[in-house]
Formats: sequence, structure tokens, C-alpha cells
Amino acid sequence: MADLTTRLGSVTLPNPILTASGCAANGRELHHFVDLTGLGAFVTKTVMADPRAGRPTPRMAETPSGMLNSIGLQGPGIAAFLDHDLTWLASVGARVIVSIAGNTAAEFATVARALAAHPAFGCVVGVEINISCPNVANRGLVFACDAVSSREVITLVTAELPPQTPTFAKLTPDVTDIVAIADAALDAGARGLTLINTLLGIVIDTDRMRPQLAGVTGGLSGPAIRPVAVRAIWQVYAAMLEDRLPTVPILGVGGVRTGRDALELLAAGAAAVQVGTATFNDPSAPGRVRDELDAALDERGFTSVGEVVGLAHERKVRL
Amino acid sequence: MADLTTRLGSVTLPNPILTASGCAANGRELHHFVDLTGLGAFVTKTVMADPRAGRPTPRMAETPSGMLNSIGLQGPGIAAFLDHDLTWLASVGARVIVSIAGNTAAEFATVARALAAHPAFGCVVGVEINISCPNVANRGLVFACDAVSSREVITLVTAELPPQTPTFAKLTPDVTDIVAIADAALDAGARGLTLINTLLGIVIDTDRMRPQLAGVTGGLSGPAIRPVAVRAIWQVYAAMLEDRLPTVPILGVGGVRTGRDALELLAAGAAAVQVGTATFNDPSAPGRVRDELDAALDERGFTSVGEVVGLAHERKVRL
Amino acid sequence: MSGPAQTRGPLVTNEVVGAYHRLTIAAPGVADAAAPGQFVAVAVGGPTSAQLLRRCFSLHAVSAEDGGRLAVVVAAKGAGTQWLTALRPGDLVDVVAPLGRPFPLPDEPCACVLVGGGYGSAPLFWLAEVLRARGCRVEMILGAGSADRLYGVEEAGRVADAVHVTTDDGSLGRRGWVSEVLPEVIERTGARYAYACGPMGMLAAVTEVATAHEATAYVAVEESMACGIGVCMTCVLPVRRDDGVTAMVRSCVDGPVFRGDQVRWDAYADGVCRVPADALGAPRPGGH
Amino acid sequence: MSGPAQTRGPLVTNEVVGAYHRLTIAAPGVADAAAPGQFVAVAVGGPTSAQLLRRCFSLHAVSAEDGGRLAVVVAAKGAGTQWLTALRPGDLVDVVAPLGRPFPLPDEPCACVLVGGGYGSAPLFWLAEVLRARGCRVEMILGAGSADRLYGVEEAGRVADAVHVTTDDGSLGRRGWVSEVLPEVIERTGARYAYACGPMGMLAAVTEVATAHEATAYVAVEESMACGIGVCMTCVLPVRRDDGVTAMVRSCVDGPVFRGDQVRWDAYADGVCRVPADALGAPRPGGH
Ligand SMILES: Cc1cc2nc3c(=O)[nH]c(=O)nc-3n(C[C@H](O)[C@H](O)[C@H](O)COP(=O)(O)OP(=O)(O)OC[C@H]3O[C@@H](n4cnc5c(N)ncnc54)[C@H](O)[C@@H]3O)c2cc1C
Ligand SMILES: Cc1cc2nc3c(=O)[nH]c(=O)nc-3n(C[C@H](O)[C@H](O)[C@H](O)COP(=O)(O)OP(=O)(O)OC[C@H]3O[C@@H](n4cnc5c(N)ncnc54)[C@H](O)[C@@H]3O)c2cc1C
Ligand SMILES: Cc1cc2nc3c(=O)[nH]c(=O)nc-3n(C[C@H](O)[C@H](O)[C@H](O)COP(=O)(O)O)c2cc1C
Ligand SMILES: Cc1cc2nc3c(=O)[nH]c(=O)nc-3n(C[C@H](O)[C@H](O)[C@H](O)COP(=O)(O)O)c2cc1C
Ligand code: FES
Ligand code: FES
Repeated sequence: MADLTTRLGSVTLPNPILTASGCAANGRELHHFVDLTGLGAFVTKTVMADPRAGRPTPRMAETPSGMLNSIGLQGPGIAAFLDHDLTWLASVGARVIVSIAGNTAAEFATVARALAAHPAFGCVVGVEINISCPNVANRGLVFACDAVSSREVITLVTAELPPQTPTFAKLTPDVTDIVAIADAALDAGARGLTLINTLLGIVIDTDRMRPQLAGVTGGLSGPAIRPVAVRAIWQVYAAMLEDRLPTVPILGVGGVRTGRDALELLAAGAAAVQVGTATFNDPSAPGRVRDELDAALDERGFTSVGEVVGLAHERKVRL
Repeated sequence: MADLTTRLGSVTLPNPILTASGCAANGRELHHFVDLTGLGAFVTKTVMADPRAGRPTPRMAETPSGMLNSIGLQGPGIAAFLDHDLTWLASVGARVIVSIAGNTAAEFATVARALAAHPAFGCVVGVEINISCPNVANRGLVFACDAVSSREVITLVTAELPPQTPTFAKLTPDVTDIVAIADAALDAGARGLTLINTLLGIVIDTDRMRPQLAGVTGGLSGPAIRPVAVRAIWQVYAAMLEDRLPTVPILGVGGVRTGRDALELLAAGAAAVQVGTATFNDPSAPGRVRDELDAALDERGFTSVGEVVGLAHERKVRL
Repeated sequence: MSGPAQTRGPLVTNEVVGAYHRLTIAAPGVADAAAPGQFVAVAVGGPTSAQLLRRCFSLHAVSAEDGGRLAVVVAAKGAGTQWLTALRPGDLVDVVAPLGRPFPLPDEPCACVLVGGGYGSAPLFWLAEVLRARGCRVEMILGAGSADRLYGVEEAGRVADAVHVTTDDGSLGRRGWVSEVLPEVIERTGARYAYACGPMGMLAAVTEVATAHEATAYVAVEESMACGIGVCMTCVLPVRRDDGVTAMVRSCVDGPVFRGDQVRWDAYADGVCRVPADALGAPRPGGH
Repeated sequence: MSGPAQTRGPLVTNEVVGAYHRLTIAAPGVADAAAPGQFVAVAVGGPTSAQLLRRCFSLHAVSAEDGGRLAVVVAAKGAGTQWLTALRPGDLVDVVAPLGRPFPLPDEPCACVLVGGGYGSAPLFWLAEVLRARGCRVEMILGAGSADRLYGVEEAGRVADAVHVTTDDGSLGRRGWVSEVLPEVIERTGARYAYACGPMGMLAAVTEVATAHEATAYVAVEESMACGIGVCMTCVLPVRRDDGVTAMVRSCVDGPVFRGDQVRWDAYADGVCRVPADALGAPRPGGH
């Protein structure tokens, strides 16, 4: 039994295994399979200001060791989310990281303001700012593809939240230089980063000879993308070690299916790890990954999660 | 038996199935398993001016439905390549696309010049310009990550080759806007594009708790990345349909393992398809994929490859 | 009825039935919890599988025998169902069940008609038994493209008061569609409920006929599902709620059974289900 | 000797031998083409596998029986070998064989010593038979961490003139390493050739001892291989060519057997093989 606690800025979590936004809804359904209070934290589905119906169907395509999704951020809107979902999460005693987004930077701020003002805010241990979504004001270009837009969102959101709230800017890997985007987000006040959101992908249905998703493009997730997630975490953590970026906690996400996989992301520099698509294969995945991680640490003689975060950088072979 | 011929600018190939650079060496070894003259063309391992020993080992890591490689462009140098490899390929009657690279734009030009001057150049049906490799002059930033560097290389290379030579700029998907890079390459004179090279990835060996590859990062390939390849081809082909880019042939590559997969890349806009990592699983893959594609066209009632190139754009559901 | 559970048990039998495989899987606990209309999500490909997503199948039957078993009827379609139907008795199968909401049952004995298309008949035999146990008269209409794609015509004879068969090619029963037989059956039996499972087009047609005859249609839909347990939002369809508002609801937890007249069939066309413009949170210009 | 071929045949037997599985696979044509030291590349995980790369194993034995068979000795290590060792007779196995270059044989009868570490002994029994058929005296040294990780001690007794066993923990034979026994054996038998297969450290030690005793070491190396057929360049190691130049050569087609004194053991350290600075095309500052 290693010490599984992990520090995310002002908050200490009992263990580093979290759900991933959009892969666990808002908790009720998963609670049948995993005791949410036993997870490091529960990350909610990204919520926006108003209710959203999302994209037409088909919304998914299976791919080798992964899948595409095009949900289109379907959700109840912040008001219903707070009264219905966050309140329920608080009632069962979950630690919650709330994922928020907006069509515009101002919408992000509106959502953050409502969140901070709600009575259930007490269960919130962090806010994930999903800037990997399209910016209506900038021809639909994803906020996180552009340093200026990223900065704007983060500045507005952090201004709405109590000063010590851990905030995590969630970045897309679909950029030429992820360190530059991370830099803009941290410079604007984000206190942590979530790496990575899905990769943009397309599957063609070769019977109909047209894109399988009604919305054409979708986000690629699952074990297939794990090497890309590890690379993104590595690059950003390396930049922190080299003082090119301020040192903040990284929430690693992408393709984690087992305790070994979680260990991989921790070793690359993540302070906590989210389990996403794997939950669709195994509804008890987040709890299982936590237990497997515990065993994997024991087997290797580590006594705490803290020892392994970023360890692969130290152990890298100098050529 | 559909008409499998495909046009790549001034050249017509008997079928659209090619090998992928670096996944078939320079032909001799694969010839045991696949008759090279039965392929649309044979794409050689990227060659540079001088002999290169490549990277330390381990150079590979298996990943879910894919792999990482970090070969470091090991090769014999252009002189030995021409006398030994290209001459052999010419002798067996293969149609060849030669993949070239350089540490600097000038080195690319040197390699192209030597190629064009060699007696075996007659078997060359195209030149693939692998700009997805690091630019020594620009802090090791990959040429294809930057429109200016891409333009410079292409301009110099095309100046060295006979005017009608089909040239294909091979792009990396690791950029924010692949259409912009394609635009720079075409504007500089490339007569086609190869999409995509590998994605940058890392695997951590969780026993040693350090990167599994001696060179830390590697290129992710295989079926895992197919949705990213299809997306890149789709975006670039869509830009051509919308006249944002000149219309040129696209060589699609990324995760093709079956005839169905090849059809997927064709439907997204590729005029020909390269089979890479799948060859490691099945040494006869390129020939098998060609035969399966033929059958897949028949089953669907298509009588030629030409009918299906880009078809998914026409058939896309208008929402 | 307790919640769904994940279990891993041996395949007990694998029988070929016409174009399908009938698989029985050891799954403790499912029999007690399950009701007709619910489904099971099965992991495919084994421990080294490149296929992450579970495949969903209607529960065909459950029994408490030998610690608990469930049965499904599977059409070998793509790689996942091919793997599944190639399993041999003793091979382990990982299932999550029971999932979704079952067919609502009438409060009082009445006539019911059960309509199944292809393997869509799979959940209906069990439903027929449950309805008959409650004193209902049950007639079944089974349809398919051709005779080999009909499932359970004999079994239907045992569990229903009357059985009607249609095939598109006339290879068994009446040539034509189930919806052509349905009006006569409803009229003659005075059925108050039509229960249907099968392709979307069939479900829409059954709903239309039933509604025209003042019967209530309950339809089990089949949407692509990534998770089957309500956490991914891939499986949605537009359903008119009791308050009249159309919402995109999850077919895995809010369905797969819906009241046919609440499903917005008008949103379906050409293999795509659009978000109706009047739906809650429908995209406005500029929306994501 | 014809080239390698890809075949798909049933697993014939799967026996547990100590810590290993000895698998026999139907593979027509391989027996005629193969020689000791060559290897086979096996696809793992079946049709839905997420594991694309073949696993390589030394050919342990081949026979022309029943149209052709090959045998390998497999340690269940990761997911691929676990899948493979869990196969049942009759399951189909996709193999490419024979691959690589075999052990070179002496031109004339002479004494030879064969050194195997763990499953590294697998190819040596066949080699011993071939050498003895040519009139060579053959002694074998088998070493492993512990007794259960030794392979083929009994079989060695049948095919070799003498057998020496070492284990790190002393659980069988002499406590210690094979390289501690080797000098005595070479000296006593006047062996001209040492053939070795096993971990890299052992191969380096065997080479050192053999060279010091003016014997030639032939070692079969084990590098990670993505393709096994010479097309990917993942499996390279630095080898001094006859012209004195060190080149990074492919162990799958130029090996796996090399002359020990030509391998640049100095390039290996800490699980990594560096490119020697004097190697052909070694990176210069600024190189990729
Ligand atoms: C609630 C429900 C009940 C079902 N009941 C049955 C049944 O009783 N018997 C039966 O044979 N089939 C049933 N299906 C359909 C069955 O799930 C699919 O045929 C199966 O998933 C196809 O998997 P595959 O690997 O063979 O095909 P592939 O095409 O390789 O599957 C690729 C992906 O698409 C999904 N998919 C493909 N076809 C369908 C489909 N028709 N519906 C939903 N998802 C699909 C798969 O789940 C998978 O994620 C049901 C589906 C649902 C949602
Ligand atoms: C020429 C040659 C001969 C071999 N002979 C034998 C033999 O006779 N018996 C035996 O048990 N093993 C042998 N090996 C090692 C065997 O190939 C590996 O143990 C096996 O590939 C591990 O696969 P896995 O899926 O269990 O492990 P994983 O660790 O999951 O494999 C992941 C990847 O790494 C590669 N890999 C892992 N370990 C090794 C290794 N030690 N050597 C090469 N590649 C590795 C795998 O091929 C795969 O691509 C040989 C290897 C080579 C190259
Ligand atoms: C169906 C689905 C829905 C998702 N929805 C969201 C979302 O609402 N907000 C978000 O930030 N990420 C969303 N993601 C991305 C995941 O949180 C995660 O970043 C990504 O899937 C990679 O992790 P994984 O491979 O473990 O799934 C979604 C992913 C999936 C598969
Ligand atoms: C081992 C290996 C070596 C490669 N070497 C090269 C190379 O030298 N030049 C190049 O342009 N691409 C190289 N590639 C990339 C492939 O040509 C191809 O773009 C990529 O692997 C995606 O296709 P795939 O998924 O079919 O393998 C290499 C890929 C692999 C796996
Ligand atoms: S299938 Fe995931 S929510 Fe319904
Ligand atoms: S394993 Fe591919 S070249 Fe040797």
C-alpha cells in the first residue's frame, strides 16, 4: 500500500485516479460500478451556459484500439447542472473537478461565475477549462489552437473564481507547439494543465462511402493515442524542469486502461491521471486502475505516488 | 476486376497501392514476399546525402494497434543508394518513387541533383520530398512544421529535377493547420502531397521507468493513426475542392492494413495509397491490399479507382 | 430490480439457428434483475483486442439454472460479432447486464401484438410469456428479408396465441412487411399495445399503424452505443417528453424501449438522425 | 535453401517444460529450408489483435513429419507470448520462417562448445545434432537463473558428448555463470568454435573467453525486431565488417548469428546500444 495522495496546488487528493470529462457523465450512472468517493476526484462532462442538444447521430465510430466521438458538448446548461448534478455529487461526498466551456470567452466567464456562486461549490476541488473547443468568434478555430484566444479565456475565468481554486487548462494535441499554448495558459493564470483532449479524426464508412459520423470529424481517444498523450505530458513537464514554464500540476489523460498505463503518464510528469474511453470497455475501470496502480507501485518498490511523478525524466538515458 | 489505374500528374500507375517509405527498405527483402512490379510503385526508404548510422537502440516500441519507431533515417547515402539500390529496382522493372531528405534545404537539393543525373533515373516515377524531418538550421524544428522552411526545400528540389517529374511533399500531421503547410509546398512547386508521416509519440518503459526508445521520442504509425490520416487527407482534399488549394494528387498513408482501409483513404481524396507498418505484420500486405481493394471495388459496383477518389466528399450528408 | 453488474462467465452453448447464433452465457445474478426489453453489453476480442467497445444485444432469455444464465441471439456482422459467434463452450465472456429499461407491461389483462424484424424478435418470446402470465392475449408478427433471417418462428408458436410471418421475398409466410399485417391483427384482437423490436423503419411504421388504431406502441430502438451505461452520450435520439419538449435522450438508459409516438421519427433520414430545430438546446447559428 | 515463407497452420502440441512452453506448429516447407540459428516470426493475438508486431523465436527443431512442422520454446513474458502459450492444439498460428542466417558450421570435424542461457538453449540441440553428424565433438553448457529456467538439460544429455549446468542460485549444477565453466571446457576439448545463444551479457562474456582461448565465438543475438524480414531497421547493432569499418547492421537478415569478435560490445550499456563514434555514418553534431 503505497501513499497514493497527490497534490494539485492548494488541494491534496487521496489518490491520483480521476474520471475524464465526457466519459463518466455527471456521476450517477458510474456510481453503480465505482464508488465515486474512492476516486481522487470526479471530472464532470463539460458544461456550457445554456442547454445543448449536441450533434446529430451517428456520433461514434470504433477505430483500432480507440474510437471517434462527436457529441458536440451535449449538456443541460450550467443552471441545471449546478442544481441537479453538482448538488448530487456533493451529496454523495465526491470531490469534483468541474469542466467548463463556452462558445466565446465571455461565455466561459459566465459559467465560471455561476459555478463559484452556487451552494454546492464546496465539493469542487478544481475547475477544468476545456479550451479544446471551437471559438465562435474566431471562425470556429479551437481556442487551444491559438495562444491569444487561450490567454483570453483563462484570464476571464480565473477572475471569476476564488483565488486559490485549482484551475486546469485542457489542451488539444493538434497543435504545432503545445508548450507555447501551455505557456499562454499559465501566463494568463491557469494553475495547472490537463493534457490531452482528443485528436481530430475521420472515419469513412466504406459501405455508404461517406463519413461515418454525421458531423464528419470526431475526436480520437483510447489506447491508440496514449503515446501522443505521454509525449505531450513529457514535453510540457520537460519545459517545466528547464524553467521554460512555471511548475504546475499536470492532469494526464489519453488511453489509460490499466494501472501500468497510469504509471506511464505519471512517470512522464502527470500528477494525476484521468481514465476516459477505457470506462466504456470496463465500467469499473477508474477504480480498477487505481487498485492496479497501487499494486504496480508496490511491485516496483515505490512507497508513494510523489516519487514517480516525472521520474522518467531523471532516469532518461544520456546519450 | 475494376480498372485500378490511377493518374499521378504526368504518370499513370497500373494500380494505386504503393509501399511506404521506410517500411519496405529498398526492395530486395520484400521482393521475396511481393512481386514489386505488381505494385503501383515502390517507395524507397528516405535517403540523404551521406551514409547515416541512425539512432541508438531500442528503436521501437509496440503500442496499441501501432508502434513507435526512431530509426533516425539510417541509410547508405545517395551515391550508394543509386548504384546499389535504385539500379537493382530498375533491373527488376519496378516503378520507383524515391524518398529524399536533408539536414538542410541545400542537402535536399544535392540529393535531388544526384538522383536526376543517375542512369537508373529512368525507373523513377516520382520523388517524395520527406520534409517531415528536422531542420538543423532551425533548432531541429521539423521542416514541415513551418511553412517558410517547407517552401524553401521544395523550391530547391524541384529546380533540380526534370520539369515533369511528379514530386510529393510528405507532411507531418503534427501541425495546427496542415492545409497551410500544403499550400506553402504546392506554391513552391510540389506537384503532389503525401499525407501523413508518423505522429510524434513517447512510450515509457514502466519497469525501467524511463523512455523505452533510446532516442526518447518516436514516430507513431499503424492502424491506430488511420483516423488522423483520413482526416488530414480529407481536409486537404476539401481545400482543393473549394479552390483554396490547387488540385494535385495525394498519396495517402497511415494505418492501411486491408483493402477496405485503402478504400477509406481513396474515398477521402487520396489518388494512391501506401502500405507501411502493416507490412511488418504481414510481409505480403502490399500485394494483398491491392487484391482486396480490387475485390472491394467489385463488391460495391465500382468499375474504376477514379470513381472512388474523393467520393466521400460528394456523398457527405448535408445537415 | 437491482442495478446492472459486470460478470465474466463461460459460454455454455453456441447454436446456429438459421442466419443467427444463439449463445447462452453463465451470468450470475442477471436472471433476478432482468426484464424483457433490457439488453446486455459484451466485450469482444479477448485480452489483446483492438476493439474497445462492447457489443449490445437484447436479452433473449434468462434463467436461474446453474447459478444464472442469459441467452442472446447474434447475427455475425462485423469483426466483433464474428469473434463472439466463433467462441466455444467454456470460453469466458465478459458481460454487463441487465441494461436499459424494459418493455412497460399493461396494468390489466388485454390483447397485445408483438412485432419483430429479423433478430429483433429475440426479446419478444420472453415478453410474450410474461404477458401471457398476466392474462394477456398475445399475437406475434415476425418479419425478415428472407426465411433464414427470421428468428424463432417455432418458438413463437409455443409462446403466442397466434403467429403471423412475413418475408420480403415471400420465402416464408406472406410476402411483404410486418406493418401490412399489423392493422388486421390490431383490429381483430382489439390490441391495446404493440411491442416492437427491429430496424428503425419498421419501428416507425409500427408506431404509425398502432397510433392510427388507438393502440400504444412500445418500440426497442437500436442506436450505436459506445458505453451502454449512460456515460458517453453517443446513443441519443430525439424524444418528445411528457411536457411536450423534445430532448436528445440516451437510448441506453432512457431506452432502449420508448413509446413510439414520442420518438421524433421525422428526424431520421438517410441513415442520420438530425437534431430537430425545436429540440431543447438545438444548435443555433454559431453553435458547436 | 529457399527464402522465407509465410504459412498458417494448426498448433500441433503445447507442452509445459519447466518455465517454458514447447510449441509444435504445422508449417509446410520450413523443414527443408531451415538450419539451426534461424528463427521464426509469429503473429499474435488473432484477427482482432491490437498487437501488430510478430514475435520472434529461435527455431528449436524442424521436421518433415505430416507435411512439415517446426518447434519453438517460448517463455510467457508479455501479452503476446501469453496469448501464444495459451493456444490449444488446432488453433491456427501464422508464421514466417525460416528467417535470418544460421550458425556457420566448421568445414572439418573439430570440438565445439555450445552455450545456452535460459531459453537460449532452444536452438542448440538441433545444432549439436548437425555438428555431431559432421563428426564434431560437442559439449554443452546450459545456464539460467534457477533450475526451472534451464531448458533441455535431459535433451542435452542425448545430443551432446558432455553437458555442464550452471545456475545463479545453485539450484541445479554449479552455482555461477556459464562463462566460468567455459574456459575449462575449451581448454580440455581444444574447442575451435563456441556457439552461444542467450542474453547479451552472456554473449559478450562467451566471446571474451573464446577469443582469449583462440576459439571463434558465434553468437545469436536477440534485438527487438519490428519486421524480422529486413525492412524496418529497428533491429540493428554495431558490427565490425571484414574491412574493419563498423556498421549498424540488421540482426534479422545479417544475423541473428554474428561472429562474436565482430560485435561492438563496447556500444552496449544500461540497456541501450549506442552508435559508436567511429561507425559508418555516426551522427555528427547537428545530425538527426
Ligand atoms: C440495444 C441493442 C440491442 C441489440 N440487439 C441485438 C441482438 O439481439 N442481436 C444482434 O445480432 N444484434 C443486436 N444489436 C446490434 C449489435 O449490437 C451489432 O450488430 C453489433 O454491435 C455489431 O458489432 P460488430 O463488431 O459485428 O460490427 P462492427 O460494424 O464492426 O461494429 C463496429 C461498431 O459499431 C457498432 N455497431 C455496428 N452495428 C451496430 C448496430 N446495428 N447497432 C448498434 N451498434 C452497432 C458496434 O457496437 C461497434 O461499436 C443490438 C444493438 C443495440 C444497441
Ligand atoms: C531472434 C530472436 C529469437 C528469440 N528467441 C526466443 C525463444 O526461442 N524463446 C523465447 O521465449 N523468446 C525468444 N525471443 C524473445 C521473444 O521474441 C520475446 O520474448 C517476445 O517477443 C516478447 O513478446 P511479448 O508480447 O510477450 O512481450 P512484450 O513485452 O509485450 O512485447 C512488446 C514488444 O517488444 C518486443 N520484445 C519484447 N521482449 C523482447 C525480447 N526479449 N527480444 C526481442 N523483442 C522483444 C516484442 O516482440 C514486441 O514487439 C527471441 C527474440 C529474437 C529477436
Ligand atoms: C465520448 C467522449 C466525450 C468526451 N467529452 C468531453 C468533454 O465534454 N470535455 C472534455 O474536455 N473532454 C471530453 N472528452 C475527451 C476526454 O476527456 C479525454 O480527454 C480523451 O478522450 C482522451 O482520454 P481517453 O483516451 O482516456 O478517453 C470526451 C471523450 C469521449 C470519448
Ligand atoms: C520503421 C519505420 C520507418 C519509417 N521511415 C520513414 C522514412 O524513412 N521516411 C518517411 O518519409 N517515412 C518513414 N516512415 C513513415 C511511413 O512512411 C508512414 O508515413 C507512416 O508509418 C504511416 O503509415 P503506416 O501507418 O502505414 O505505417 C517510417 C515508418 C516506420 C514505421
Ligand atoms: S451508449 Fe453511452 S450514453 Fe448511451
Ligand atoms: S527487424 Fe526489421 S529490419 Fe530487422
